[in-house]
Amino acid sequence: MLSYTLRRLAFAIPTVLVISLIVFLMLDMAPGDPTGSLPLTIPLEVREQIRQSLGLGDPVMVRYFKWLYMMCFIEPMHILAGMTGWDIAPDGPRILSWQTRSPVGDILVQRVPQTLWVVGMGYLFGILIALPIGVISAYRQYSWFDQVGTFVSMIGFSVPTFFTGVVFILVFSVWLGWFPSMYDTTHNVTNWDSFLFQVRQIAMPVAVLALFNASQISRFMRASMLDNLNQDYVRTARAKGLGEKTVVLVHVLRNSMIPVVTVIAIGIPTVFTGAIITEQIFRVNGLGDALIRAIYVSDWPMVQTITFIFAILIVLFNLIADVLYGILDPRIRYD
Amino acid sequence: MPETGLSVLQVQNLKTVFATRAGDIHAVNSVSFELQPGELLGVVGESGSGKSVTMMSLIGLLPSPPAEVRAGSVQFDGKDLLKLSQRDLQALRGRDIGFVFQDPMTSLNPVFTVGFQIMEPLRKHMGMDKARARKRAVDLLELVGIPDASARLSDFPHQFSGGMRQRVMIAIALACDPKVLIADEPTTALDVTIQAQILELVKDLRQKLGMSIIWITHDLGVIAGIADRVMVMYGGQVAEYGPVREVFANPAHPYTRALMKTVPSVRGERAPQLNVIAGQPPMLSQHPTSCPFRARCAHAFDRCARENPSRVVVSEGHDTACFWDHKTGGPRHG
Amino acid sequence: LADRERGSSGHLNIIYWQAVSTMNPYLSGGTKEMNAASVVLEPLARFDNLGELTPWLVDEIPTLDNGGVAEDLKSITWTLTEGLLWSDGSPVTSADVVFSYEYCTHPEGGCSYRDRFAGIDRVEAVDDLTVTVYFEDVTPNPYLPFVGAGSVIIQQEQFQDCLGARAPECTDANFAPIGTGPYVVSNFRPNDVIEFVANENYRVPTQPYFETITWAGGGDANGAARAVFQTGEMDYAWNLQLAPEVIEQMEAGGMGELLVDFGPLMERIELNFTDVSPDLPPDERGTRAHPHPILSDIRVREALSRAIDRELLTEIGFGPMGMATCNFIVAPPAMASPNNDNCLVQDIDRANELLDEAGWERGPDGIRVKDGERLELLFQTSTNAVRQDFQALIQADWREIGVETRLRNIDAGVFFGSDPGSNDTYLKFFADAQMYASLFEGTDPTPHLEQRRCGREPQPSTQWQGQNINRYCNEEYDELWAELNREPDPDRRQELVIALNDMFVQDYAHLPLVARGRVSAASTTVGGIVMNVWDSEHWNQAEWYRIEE
Amino acid sequence: MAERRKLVEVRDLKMHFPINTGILRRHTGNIKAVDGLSFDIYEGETLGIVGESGCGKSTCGRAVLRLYDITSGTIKIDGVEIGGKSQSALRKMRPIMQMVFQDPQACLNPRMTVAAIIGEPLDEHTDWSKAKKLERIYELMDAVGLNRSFANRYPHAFSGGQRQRIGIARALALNPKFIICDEPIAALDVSIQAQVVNLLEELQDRLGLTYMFISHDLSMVRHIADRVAVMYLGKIVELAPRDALYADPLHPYTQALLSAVPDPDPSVEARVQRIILKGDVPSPSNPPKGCNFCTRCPKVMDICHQIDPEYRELAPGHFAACHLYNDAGQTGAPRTERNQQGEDA
Amino acid sequence: MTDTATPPINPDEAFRPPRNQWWDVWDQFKTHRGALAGLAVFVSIILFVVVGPMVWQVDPGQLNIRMRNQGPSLDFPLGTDQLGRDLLARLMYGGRISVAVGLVAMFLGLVIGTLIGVLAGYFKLLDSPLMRVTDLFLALPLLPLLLILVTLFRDTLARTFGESIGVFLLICFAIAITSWMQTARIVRGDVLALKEREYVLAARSIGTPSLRINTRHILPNVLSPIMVSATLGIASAIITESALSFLGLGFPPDFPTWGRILYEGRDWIEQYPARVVWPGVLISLTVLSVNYIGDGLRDALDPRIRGR
Ligand SMILES: Nc1ncnc2c1ncn2[C@@H]1O[C@H](COP(=O)(O)OP(=O)(O)OP(=O)(O)O)[C@@H](O)[C@H]1O
Ligand SMILES: Nc1ncnc2c1ncn2[C@@H]1O[C@H](COP(=O)(O)OP(=O)(O)OP(=O)(O)O)[C@@H](O)[C@H]1O
Ligand SMILES: [Mg+2]
Ligand SMILES: [Mg+2]
Ligand code: NI
Repeated sequence: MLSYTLRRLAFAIPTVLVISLIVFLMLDMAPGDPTGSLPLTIPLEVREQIRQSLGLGDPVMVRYFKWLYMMCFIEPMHILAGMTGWDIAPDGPRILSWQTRSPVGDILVQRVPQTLWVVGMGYLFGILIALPIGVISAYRQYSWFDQVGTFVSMIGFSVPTFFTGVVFILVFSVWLGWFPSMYDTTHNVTNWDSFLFQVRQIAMPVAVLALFNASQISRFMRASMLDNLNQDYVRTARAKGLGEKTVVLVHVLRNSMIPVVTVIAIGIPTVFTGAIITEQIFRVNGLGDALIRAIYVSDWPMVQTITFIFAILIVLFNLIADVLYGILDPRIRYD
Repeated sequence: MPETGLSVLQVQNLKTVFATRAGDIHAVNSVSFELQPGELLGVVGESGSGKSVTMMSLIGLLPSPPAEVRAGSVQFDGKDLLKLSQRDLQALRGRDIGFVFQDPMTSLNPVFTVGFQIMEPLRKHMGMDKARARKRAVDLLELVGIPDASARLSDFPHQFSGGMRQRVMIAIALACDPKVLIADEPTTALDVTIQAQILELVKDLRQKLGMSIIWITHDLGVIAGIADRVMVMYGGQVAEYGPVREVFANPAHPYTRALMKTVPSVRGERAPQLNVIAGQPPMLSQHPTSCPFRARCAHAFDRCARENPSRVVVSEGHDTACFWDHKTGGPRHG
Repeated sequence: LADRERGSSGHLNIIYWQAVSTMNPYLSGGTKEMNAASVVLEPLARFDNLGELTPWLVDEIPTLDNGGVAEDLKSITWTLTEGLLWSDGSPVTSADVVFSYEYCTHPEGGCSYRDRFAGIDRVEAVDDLTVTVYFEDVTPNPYLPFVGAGSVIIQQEQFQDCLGARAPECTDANFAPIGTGPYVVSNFRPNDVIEFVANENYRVPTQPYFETITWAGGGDANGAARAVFQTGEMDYAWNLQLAPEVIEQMEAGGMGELLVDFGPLMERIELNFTDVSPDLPPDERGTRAHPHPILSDIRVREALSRAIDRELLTEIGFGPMGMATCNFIVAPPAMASPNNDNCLVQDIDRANELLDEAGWERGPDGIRVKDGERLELLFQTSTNAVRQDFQALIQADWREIGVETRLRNIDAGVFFGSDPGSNDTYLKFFADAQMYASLFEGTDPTPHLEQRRCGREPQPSTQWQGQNINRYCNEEYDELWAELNREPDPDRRQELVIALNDMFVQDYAHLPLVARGRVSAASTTVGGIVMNVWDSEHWNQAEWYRIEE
Repeated sequence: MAERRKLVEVRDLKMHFPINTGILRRHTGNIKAVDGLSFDIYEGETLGIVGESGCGKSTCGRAVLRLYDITSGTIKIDGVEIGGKSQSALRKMRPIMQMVFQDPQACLNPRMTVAAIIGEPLDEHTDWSKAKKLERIYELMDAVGLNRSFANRYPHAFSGGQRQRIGIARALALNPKFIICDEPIAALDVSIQAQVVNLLEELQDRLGLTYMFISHDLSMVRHIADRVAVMYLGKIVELAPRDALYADPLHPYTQALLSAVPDPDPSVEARVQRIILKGDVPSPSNPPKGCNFCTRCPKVMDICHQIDPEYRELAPGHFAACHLYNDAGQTGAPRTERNQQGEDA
Repeated sequence: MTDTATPPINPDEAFRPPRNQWWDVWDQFKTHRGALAGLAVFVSIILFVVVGPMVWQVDPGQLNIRMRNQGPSLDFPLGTDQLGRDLLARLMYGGRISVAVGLVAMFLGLVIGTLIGVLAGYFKLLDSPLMRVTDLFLALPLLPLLLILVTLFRDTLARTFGESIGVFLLICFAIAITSWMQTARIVRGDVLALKEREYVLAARSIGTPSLRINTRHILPNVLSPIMVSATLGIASAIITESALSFLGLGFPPDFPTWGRILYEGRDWIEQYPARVVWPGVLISLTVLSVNYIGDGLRDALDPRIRGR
């Protein structure tokens, strides 16, 4: 298993590099223009100068390797320095966002907390809701609970989050005034009250995302439980005199979780690119927001960097999913 | 009909039906038998004759739906198992009645260690703590003949060979020293040398622990070797029931007779051709109103198509459900 | 009023749904960045809400009369107010002004407001408080450099290592510039949130009234409006591009009010004078070598203009936030031509007549045909809900006079980009008509009018760069513009602007639609806000205060 | 016997499944599922292969048909060497050699009708018309005793015995000469086992087929096979004509195997003396040094732990690999004589 | 004969030459109530968008400025939008595109995903490269990719196929190329398990070449995960299409697809919720009905369930 993991890791590095190169070339080809979002009053000569100052004069491969060097060495050191306070940040240019003219790494570091709070929680709660729903729907297949569950999850999947989000805001912020409609990214949790405020401000976006995520995951959970409920070992467990709870929650669940856990693991990278629409509706300026804004203004260094991190996460979590599979299911051997 | 006596388990008129989309399947019809203390009852019969379903009905292990126990009573320890609540049944399963399932490959949970699975009933029924349960698990594994038992507790089922898995299943069933052990084709998947090891073990256990055993198999050789009494099932019904020597020596039911003839042997004369029972097993889609074996029976006559024969005693403790009298070679009277 | 003190109003919440990406306006050029920076960084003089020049860091506006502007119109001398301090307590000197010029004109710096300093020969510090700007040429309007929110003074001390290529690397300075304005940045997160605290060294001792400001960014226009009008979470929301009914309904709650004022921003349709048929060779497509087969005829252009119901467009798209117009230059009011009101009323009959005259006959399906060719136009614009509604309305109007319109909407980033590789940019204009809005900075439309001069059109040889988007070409116009560019007399300039406007508009070279107001929303609990379309909306931020009940 | 034609000749067949470990996927070991088998099968005869679960019987069968890419050795079928042929080249040979699989449920695609399953080889190797194929399918169904009306049913609707018949019909479709039956009866109950075995025998009589019959049921093998090979851990430990083997097993493993078979007669059962083997089968990836059986052998000697016994012909047609018979004068010698006497029984 | 193993032989069935197995599928499908309801709804939706405009002959682009933002009335059964266009007509007309794009893009995506999944699962050598390609596509930022596709291909496609078909193909292709990855992963996982099945080995022993092993034995058995992907795929294709059109990468703005109507209604959610609810309901209904059809089909395609 260890060697399998190491081998996969060794392959992961070239994979990520190739992905980053392809993305870089693709962005270079894309028709957007970093000066496209500037007011039309700015004359074209000035625009051209701005483009030159962004380094667009260099050939694309030169830019790529510069970026790669900065991405793989300088940025991590700076982020590490920022987190630990050590004085290890190397000199030399960092990856600068074309739009904000500031290091991309710093912006990403700023945005991770919101993303984790909101999108991460949304995912987490989605899972927490989905699992029991999936388990019960399968255990009582074709009961009214199951039927309603199917219906709701299909609706949850096909109704866009901007609809649910706006409805939530109207009901809970405008009419009832329970929750703030806008997320305060500067809020720090220091004590109980501030924690309560944090809970209130993430309540709605988390609810919206949780509904969406739960819809998908509960389907997987249900299918997987159904596969396992009829297995022979379930009968063995019953024959041992174990209670239904133990039978379902220990024996069946553990087996059913195997595919679900991998589905969940593969879904985690998407947490990091955020839930763009939900972030926008609730003004949660997370990574998703950073990405979409960067795309709109053709801020390619930003897009490239986020994509790169995303690619790493995807490759990594695919690997984790496979390894988890092996750990959860002792029958699987990787060699 | 089995005589009533000091039996551990007494089954009367058990009737189990599977309600499926395509209609009911009458898998078990009016099955009655009893089990004496320390006795080994062998159950044989063709595939699909309801052996497994009968046994699982006893302690409510059939998936419901589709399974439904429609009638009958199962007396165990002064209680009717069919009327017990789910909770009481759970307390009884594993502690008083152990069950070994037909397919050892899939009957163990693949993601838990063997040790965990053996210790589970110990901790639940005997209230043992972890350490004591572990010790007992080691003893059990040694009892069923798995070498290096304490090390193997932390292995997963897939790391065991088929024969070892079957022995683990037996260990689990024996964990709480049950009064009754039901073993459903425990050796069918194994090769003969390992089967022989297990048969030895069972004989041993019976002597040591004095438990009653129900042993389901197709293999008449196995029955001949270990059983005290035998029950032959056909089409969801008991075709013949009696002491093993008596039944093997004087099979009363045409199905039993045919069955005996199909088996080749490693010893003695080699027959040029195997005997077969022509025809197909019955469909079980309706409540039987006629003899289920009549379409394949060499001695069938009118009455067989009109009436479902009930069990008649042919000699001491030996009964059969047939209108044909093997002694006279003609229809039975009464 | 007398008891208002610095900081007495407490905290102010501002929401910019298009978030601010940097605090250095020179490195961004966006209006939102300019607005945010304007509460920290200030110019020497700015325009007030009426468009009048107002001294800001100086005591008076230099003019010919007071000798501040040289007789030869080639230099202007500014004198800083005495005792001005940067927010870090150091004095503001003329060297800072000179440095600001150097910073923005550095060839590698990529300064967005470089054009403000165009035509300058040099900037000299005469003494600590006096600075003179020398122009290369006669400059009748010398009030571009250091005037208005786009041309602010930055501190030399802070930015001196940030010249040229190093400009973007000074992240700390770019995110928290030291300024003379009423507020100081205490926390800046790009594209997210800015926190300001009052500047202790601000020159007016009682101001600013608000102690702190949270300047939130992100979300969407709807949410921003809702936060002001419905939940009261925000006190001020910028740039609410929403349907009039939506705003009206929200405003009805009474928690906030809409602030609208009209500047030079105008929504228009450009008509293409060149043929953009894909069958043409790539280096000739969309150039003056091939005049447009349909739109070269002024009668067609006029018909298209007359068929449009501008009042209706305004009502549907902007409501109180727009005004139908037929002018190219719509503001300042004095420069808006009074001669072109004829197009305000839709005149289908006249339009039909014109097309009949031009030889376009109605075909069986109602679409006009001439020489076997259908009167069919491709009409493109950027993606934006109001513009798509406009497209639909105009399509219907034109359909009525027998013109078939194919619509296309393009992502704004691509449409307004200048990538020569993309065929979808407004510069390439590979369509027959396109719609967008444009404006000019300050109050002087000269550079704006210059755009329509012959030879300034985008073409293959210039990598499709150029500002004469519709490839208009009229010698008379060019001559008249040259005259304007030399004329110092304000009255005469005004006449010339109107004449140029009329010439362009009456040629139906493009079709003005709606003069768009700047739209923001303010909570009813905030006072002192004065909407300004000529400068930053936050030009008088120091004077905003909380209304106590 | 010798004058009969050899249809299948297998020499030193090895099938090792590689175990790769390490970052570089270095090949660090082998599962020696089949480790040096040599045997012949004569035209028209049935070779039985017995042995316990996991000893490599199925692997051997599949390797002989080249369903695996073998590690080494030669396989000659009908005079054609197929050991090294590519899969596409083998395609033409397929009609000659067919296989009936161990698990009748698993080897039938649950989504195909019986007609489609039986017709698949026809689709692949003939260009007959639809009607002609259908004709042949019905013919095959008749041959294996399936009612024609079952043609449109799916495998799940059949009993185990019927499913096995479908598998047999599929194997017969192209008129093969050689069929490998991989435990065709293991999954069936007694009465159905008998049906299948009878069917196989009848087909052999009618069509002159050659079988390799893999099973762990010694009584069935005794019934059907002409010669029997006993495998243990990837090797043949004993190969002999059927009666010779059953009457006088030489190898201790064979002896244990035969003694372990229960007898359906309770009176016989009570008398039988069993050799109960102790311990478990070693792993094929790490076989013991010396004789593979030395860990469980009741007659184990020192030499067994050192040297792998040679596979030798101890009597005409009777091969075994055991040290017991390697030195003349040992306990094994008289048995060999006895065996010779019983040869033509 | 009632108690032999085989059910009473139906005289029609006996000796009937093997018929196309899709008949069996249909027979079984008919017994699945949910699936039938789903099919009925789906057919109604198709009728609604195909036949609807012929019955309700209102031009979806017709502006009635004086009748803006009306509620339901006889003239406008579902009311009008902010330009006074009839919502019913727009939904019917727009549904054609949405449903067509949903189906075609989903289908294309499934084909690509299945192909990659099968190749990766079946051929060991291709597994790793293809899965890395899948990773690549998962990581690619969607929007720039679509922008490039549009820039590169729109004009060419428009010239060869005409504007609307060109755009249609482009959109379907763009959605497909960015949505196949999930399917590929799932299919690969199943194929990995399936190819070890004995009946695949059996097919090899018969001499069936790889291609037909895949089409005949493997593909039909991965149908059920594919069916799930199809259900989810239709929903996301419809939504993605609207996002594309909305960004100006898709259909011209006068094509009222469901997604676009939904997006446009978004700002008016408070004033005129019906404008969001109707297209939302239609999309959900389509997805739900496809889901139930998928369920039924999955059951029907599985002969083991069929018998029950
Ligand atoms: N879950 C079920 N649903 C429907 N019918 C069932 C179910 N389980 C068993 N049956 C039917 O009940 C009958 C008896 O089955 P049972 O498993 O008891 O046979 P058996 O005698 O144990 O056979 P074997 O020797 O093959 O184990 C069979 O006809 C079978 O088809
Ligand atoms: N594809 C494979 N990869 C690795 N090992 C394999 C493979 N196939 C079989 N083996 C191993 O080879 C050995 C022989 O397996 P095989 O299936 O031939 O046994 P068998 O004699 O047919 O047993 P059974 O009676 O259970 O069918 C086993 O240890 C098995 O684990
Ligand atoms: Mg059974
Ligand atoms: Mg095998
Ligand atoms: Ni490992």
